Amino acid sequence: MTVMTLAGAINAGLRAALAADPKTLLMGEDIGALGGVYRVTDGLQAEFGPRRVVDTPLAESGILGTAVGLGYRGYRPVVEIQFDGFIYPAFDQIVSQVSRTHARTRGAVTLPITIRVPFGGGIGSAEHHSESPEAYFAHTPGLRVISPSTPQDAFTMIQQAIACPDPVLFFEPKRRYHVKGEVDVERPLADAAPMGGAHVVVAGSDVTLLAYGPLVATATDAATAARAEGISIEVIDLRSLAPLDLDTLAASVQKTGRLVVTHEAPGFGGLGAEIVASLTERCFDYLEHAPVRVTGFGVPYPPAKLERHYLPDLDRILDGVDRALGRLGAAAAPTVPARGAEVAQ
Amino acid sequence: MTVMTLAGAINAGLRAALAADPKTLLMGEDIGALGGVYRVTDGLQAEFGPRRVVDTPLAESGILGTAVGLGYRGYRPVVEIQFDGFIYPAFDQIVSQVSRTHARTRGAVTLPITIRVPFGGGIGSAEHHSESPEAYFAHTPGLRVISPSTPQDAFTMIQQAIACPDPVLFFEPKRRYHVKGEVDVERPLADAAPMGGAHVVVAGSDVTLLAYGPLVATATDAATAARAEGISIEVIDLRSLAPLDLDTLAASVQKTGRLVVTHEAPGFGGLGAEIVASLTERCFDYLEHAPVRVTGFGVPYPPAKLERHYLPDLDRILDGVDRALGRLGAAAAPTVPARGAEVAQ
Amino acid sequence: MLQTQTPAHFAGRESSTQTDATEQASLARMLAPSGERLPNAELDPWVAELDAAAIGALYQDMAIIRRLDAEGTALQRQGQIALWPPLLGQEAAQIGSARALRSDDFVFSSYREMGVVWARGVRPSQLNRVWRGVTASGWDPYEAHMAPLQVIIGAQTLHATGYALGIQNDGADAAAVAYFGDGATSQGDVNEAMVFAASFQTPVVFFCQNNHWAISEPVGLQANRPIADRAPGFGIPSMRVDGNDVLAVLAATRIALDRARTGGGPSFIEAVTYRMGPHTTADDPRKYRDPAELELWAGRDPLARVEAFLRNQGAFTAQFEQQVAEATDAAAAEVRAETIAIPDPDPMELFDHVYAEPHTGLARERSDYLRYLSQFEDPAAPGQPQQAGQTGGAR
Amino acid sequence: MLQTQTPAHFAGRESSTQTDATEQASLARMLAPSGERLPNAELDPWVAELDAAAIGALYQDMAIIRRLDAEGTALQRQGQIALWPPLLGQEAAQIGSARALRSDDFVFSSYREMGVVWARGVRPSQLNRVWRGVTASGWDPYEAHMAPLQVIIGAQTLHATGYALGIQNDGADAAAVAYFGDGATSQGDVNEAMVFAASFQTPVVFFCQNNHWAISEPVGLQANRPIADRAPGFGIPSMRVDGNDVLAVLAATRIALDRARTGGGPSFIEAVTYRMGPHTTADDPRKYRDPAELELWAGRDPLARVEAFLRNQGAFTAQFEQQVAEATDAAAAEVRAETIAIPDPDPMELFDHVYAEPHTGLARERSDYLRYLSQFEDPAAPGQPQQAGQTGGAR
Ligand SMILES: Cc1ncc(C[n+]2csc(CCOP(=O)(O)OP(=O)(O)O)c2C)c(N)n1
Ligand SMILES: Cc1ncc(C[n+]2csc(CCOP(=O)(O)OP(=O)(O)O)c2C)c(N)n1
Ligand SMILES: [Mg+2]
Ligand SMILES: [Mg+2]
Repeated sequence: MTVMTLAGAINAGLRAALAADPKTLLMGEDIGALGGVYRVTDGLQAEFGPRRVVDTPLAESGILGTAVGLGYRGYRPVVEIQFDGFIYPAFDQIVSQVSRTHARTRGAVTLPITIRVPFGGGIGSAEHHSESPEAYFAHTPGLRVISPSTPQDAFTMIQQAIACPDPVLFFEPKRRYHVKGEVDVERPLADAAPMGGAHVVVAGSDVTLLAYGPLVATATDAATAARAEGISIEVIDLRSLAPLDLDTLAASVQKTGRLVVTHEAPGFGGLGAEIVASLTERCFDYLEHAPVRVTGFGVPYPPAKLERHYLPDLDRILDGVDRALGRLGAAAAPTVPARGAEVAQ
Repeated sequence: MTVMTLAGAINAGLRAALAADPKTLLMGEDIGALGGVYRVTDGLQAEFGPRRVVDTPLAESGILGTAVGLGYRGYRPVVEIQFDGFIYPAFDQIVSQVSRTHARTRGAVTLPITIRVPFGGGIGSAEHHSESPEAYFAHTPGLRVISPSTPQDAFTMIQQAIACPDPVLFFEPKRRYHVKGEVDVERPLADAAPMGGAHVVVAGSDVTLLAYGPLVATATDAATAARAEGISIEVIDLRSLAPLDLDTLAASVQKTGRLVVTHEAPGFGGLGAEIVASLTERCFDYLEHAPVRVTGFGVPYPPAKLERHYLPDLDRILDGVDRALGRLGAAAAPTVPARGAEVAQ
Repeated sequence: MLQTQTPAHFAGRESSTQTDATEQASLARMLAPSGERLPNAELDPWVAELDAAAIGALYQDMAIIRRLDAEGTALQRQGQIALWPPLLGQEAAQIGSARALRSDDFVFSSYREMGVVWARGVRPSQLNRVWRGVTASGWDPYEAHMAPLQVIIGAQTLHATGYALGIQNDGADAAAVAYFGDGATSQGDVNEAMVFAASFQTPVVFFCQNNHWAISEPVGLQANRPIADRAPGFGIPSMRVDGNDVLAVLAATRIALDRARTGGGPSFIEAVTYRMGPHTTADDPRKYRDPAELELWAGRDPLARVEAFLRNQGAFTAQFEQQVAEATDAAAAEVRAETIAIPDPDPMELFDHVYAEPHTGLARERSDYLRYLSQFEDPAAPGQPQQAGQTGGAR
Repeated sequence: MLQTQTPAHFAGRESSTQTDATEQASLARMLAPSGERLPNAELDPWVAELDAAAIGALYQDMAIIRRLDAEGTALQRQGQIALWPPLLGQEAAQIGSARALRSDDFVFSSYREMGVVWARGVRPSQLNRVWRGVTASGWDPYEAHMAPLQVIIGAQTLHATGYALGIQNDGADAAAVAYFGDGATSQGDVNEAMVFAASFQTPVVFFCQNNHWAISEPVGLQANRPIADRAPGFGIPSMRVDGNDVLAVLAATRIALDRARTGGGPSFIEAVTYRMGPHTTADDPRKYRDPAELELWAGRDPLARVEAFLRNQGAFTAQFEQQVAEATDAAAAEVRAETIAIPDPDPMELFDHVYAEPHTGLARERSDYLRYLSQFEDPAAPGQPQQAGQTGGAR
């Protein structure tokens, strides 16, 4: 076991992947000598050379488009998008090319492309540096979307993403880059939990609380705070956003009968909507209360001085838990009628 | 009243908007002499000249980016994207610029840009010509997303979209372009129903069936077919996809207690997920059964010979209605436990 | 210091801001429309080994793809395929370039390159599986060394550049070739491809067929300078050739390929040609095109000039003509028979190959649909009958 | 026919494939680093009216923005703003170009153009509201005739092109100006902007500050030819000027603006300069940059040469020096006081201006949040305290 930051664990995972397969290469802006603006690729160009760790011209569509061509040639490109907000120029190549080439060629061409995206807010940054665009990709057939929340998962899952023959969006919770944790760097990848599975982080019985990436820690804190009030929250880290590990999630909801989902992205059409819809389909008869979403608002990510009002935090998550428990959260009164309430039509 | 096709009604609406405001202009590929590949802009360049109906170079990001600049200058650009699948190169300009400029400038700059997108499948076309990308835009704060299903709505709503100071995605159900209907071209726009409101197309009492764009007609056919079996379906045409007219939708679900949503886009993370989630939040105590989604699958839009298997049709919608009624639809058995069923954990 | 100012262009619908005469005069050419062999010091060495038989083979290729092209249109009219994008007029550009390639070079093309597909050894009916709506890709890219036709304008130029970067990393001497149109040059992707190719000096050939039109838009709307002028600004050498001259196209492509193979980096070829047909079978060029332009270009036919040349050489014999006729007839009969016989895909193919590894979400959808289908006696029954071309857009 | 081949570039980290000497020799220049006034037949007429006082005013502008830039870095260190992108070294490029503009011209800039913001008459503290994280836009674009700083690299070049198309439609004689960096030239958007501008002949000036770096990437990674060479291929006249020479920049911009105003269409200016500081306060250039390069460019300081010139003219008097010192001190004191006094925004501003018309969905979220906030005694209480720069990326 080694203690690493989450960023350091990704770095170690990338190093292991580069060492394991000469066809693996990293591409992106400023990932070479600088080691990326978050230093996630620090030292890798020095170690593997500029043909394995490639500084590209400043053009995201160009990066993804050339990655597609490299994939055709048998390479395994790992692309860094410098910040979440800069992935959109590559949207066409991701949605129309990366995601579809395997289906288009009836399986003849695999594109094992990993797209690393530092995502999410809470870092006091400028416009376009704090986005949570995961729902766009989760809705896109042909892609897999995952997000680690701990150094151990960061280390393991980046390697699993790279090893996966399908294209994978790897969303890195950038405000947790400096969080430290123990990482078992020796365990063979084959022994690790599959990247598609959710993890129960805190076991509980009253409410199921689902989170991923940066909010797993917040959700865990919420569970701790709630325990003091006698509420037992089961916190699950999704880890895989697409596909969802519905078996694990449904088992929890069938146990607790109550569901809260939280993410930073705007609620409308966000991943929470899919989770609520599919778990309602699966667990309708077990639900004691309408599932609750605690998310960012339907606004462009705000300036730094306002982001703490935008981001779901401990209080807002606990408010959501209250609502799921039928204890009228302040925000919920008008839109969610209390269970059994008579509402005139 | 004049009888028009849906495409003709959009043409008439565009003509009216061009005539009403000299700052309105149309931009796109092949919209001038050709009148667009679907002839929706037929005759407009001849009538208003090449500065009002502008054939642009072949670059969608360029079209949207110049539309932003024209908006800054006080123009009201109406952009045609030739086919749904060609909107992705413009994704960055739409998501990072068009949608955010009003918020970014604290209201100083309005961008009344309308983006017309012929969308959906069922026309036996080649790759990238049958997409339903509406969920990407519905999830994007700052945009409005609407879709007409009748010639009358096409005529009215395109003018409302253009008049709206906010950017509007206007999704045109291309496989219904040739459907004919009566259009009141005389009624002042101010007297028309607002573009944000849903319409009850068929009143009913057993199940609420929500559709938009190309599937409204299919949903209506389903209601007719179900009536013969003694099932009363209330069909609602969403018309506005973002925001949703939740008051109208919730009123129906509170009446029927059962909900089916259908769209062509893949189900996972599609608009149906948001509809199910938000109506479950609002109507939990009225729901007799888990809401049901009848959608496209999580695959790239298939080749023409397979599209009838991909697209929700009458039978699949009726199967969904059956499931919502608790009559086990064939497809539903394993994932949706029947109401009250005991399921081992 | 300041470069010359270019003429204003706004509403002009002329097909180029250059006059036709200026444009024609700017082209590298080896065969005049009359069939006269024009000496060209730069190009001649690159096709020096071609004897009359070899040139006859190029002619036969062009004759065959012209015929396959006509069959494509006919098959569409007869409802056997849903759409066809004619290549009529572009036979020399496609055969000249594709016949310069080695089998280990890799092609990333657009949708109109049936001639290239032919030259890569793909059975024409394999291509027609795509236009019939049976599959998105009619062949194994690794067998043909050619990616599926690309519909998103310009996207494939980046794929070629990336593939070429892979070739370079491998230390191989192959090349990647990107085919695209004049309209495509406006797309950001094509320009980014030039940036990446120049920066990495990848062995890629950008082959632009300037057929003067992008659906209804004349090339002058995309560019008010010759398209070949753009590449040098990116640091990529370029050449403008008569795209209706199969020898010049072959020679230019060989030069570019040789540069690619020997570490010289990317090249850009503008093959100036003309789209003699509609954009696709769904298009009606009368809405936007002056018939006089067609007539002008009919006089520059890519096959006629080779025929005249071979005749001058005494090589266009009755026997040769007979051989060509037989080969084209055979190809036509074959593609027709094979196309008509293409079976419909199995419904469950819908779910195949979306992922290379099992995907729990899609597996669920698949099994649900299978169960749904099992309700029907005829598994092909569900769904309203598909109506190809129902709305008739010029796709 | 074939253009010259360009040198291979792959892993090279040199800041340009041109040598420094070749590059310097290629620049249009009016003021040598020594302060010597170099005659330039093409440029001279465009700044002929400038007397020593006018040149002194340009110097004062540059001195003020240099000071404001230093204050920006200081304010960031003191935690008053979250981030600062220094313009040190680019004063002449920004002042020379911005002072050529009329008030009715419209600017679309990138994030480093504080000097342009200053020249548009915006109070520097208005800009600092952005870097303090209070707002995405510190001024009314229609008052300043300048859009908010653009963060998405290259996107604003299309906005300028569209705005210029509007000017053209209006029959006005104003111009739009797009500011962007050398790195930005790789983006598809910038190339599409050139395509659109050339096609429509819009009155737009593309002003590229080639400061040799895009964060850690040398310009040679983006382009292996001078950036100014790219525009002519699109049909856009271009000029490469010494970006550290305020007179040459002013003259070149005037030429381009004059062309724009008189129907001559777009122009492209490459101002060759150097980013003397880090990319932003979050960056550490020691990871990637040779200090010798800095030293070289320190000898080409944009202010020093104007000072030397004015001294030669006897115009750099003690009184002038005093005036400049007072103006810079005043600007510094003002920006500092005003920045520190910027109040935090009201929480409910979160929901403002997303839509111009009422939006039912957002109205619901707003009222829910208002109700939620009302639970707290202190409405500023909710939320974990924001931690600016917590993770310290070189944003
Ligand atoms: C990104 C994108 N935008 C628009 C289209 C629609 N479209 C198909 S072909 C075409 C014209 C292409 O012209 P050109 O590149 O000259 O090729 P040509 O058809 O002449 O071979 C257009 C606009 C598309 N396929 N992809
Ligand atoms: C689309 C996009 N990709 C990446 C970034 C991250 N980024 C910010 S500045 C920068 C370098 C820009 O270099 P250049 O255009 O030369 O401008 P300079 O910083 O030198 O002024 C990068 C890569 C961004 N802001 N937008
Ligand atoms: Mg063309
Ligand atoms: Mg720079």
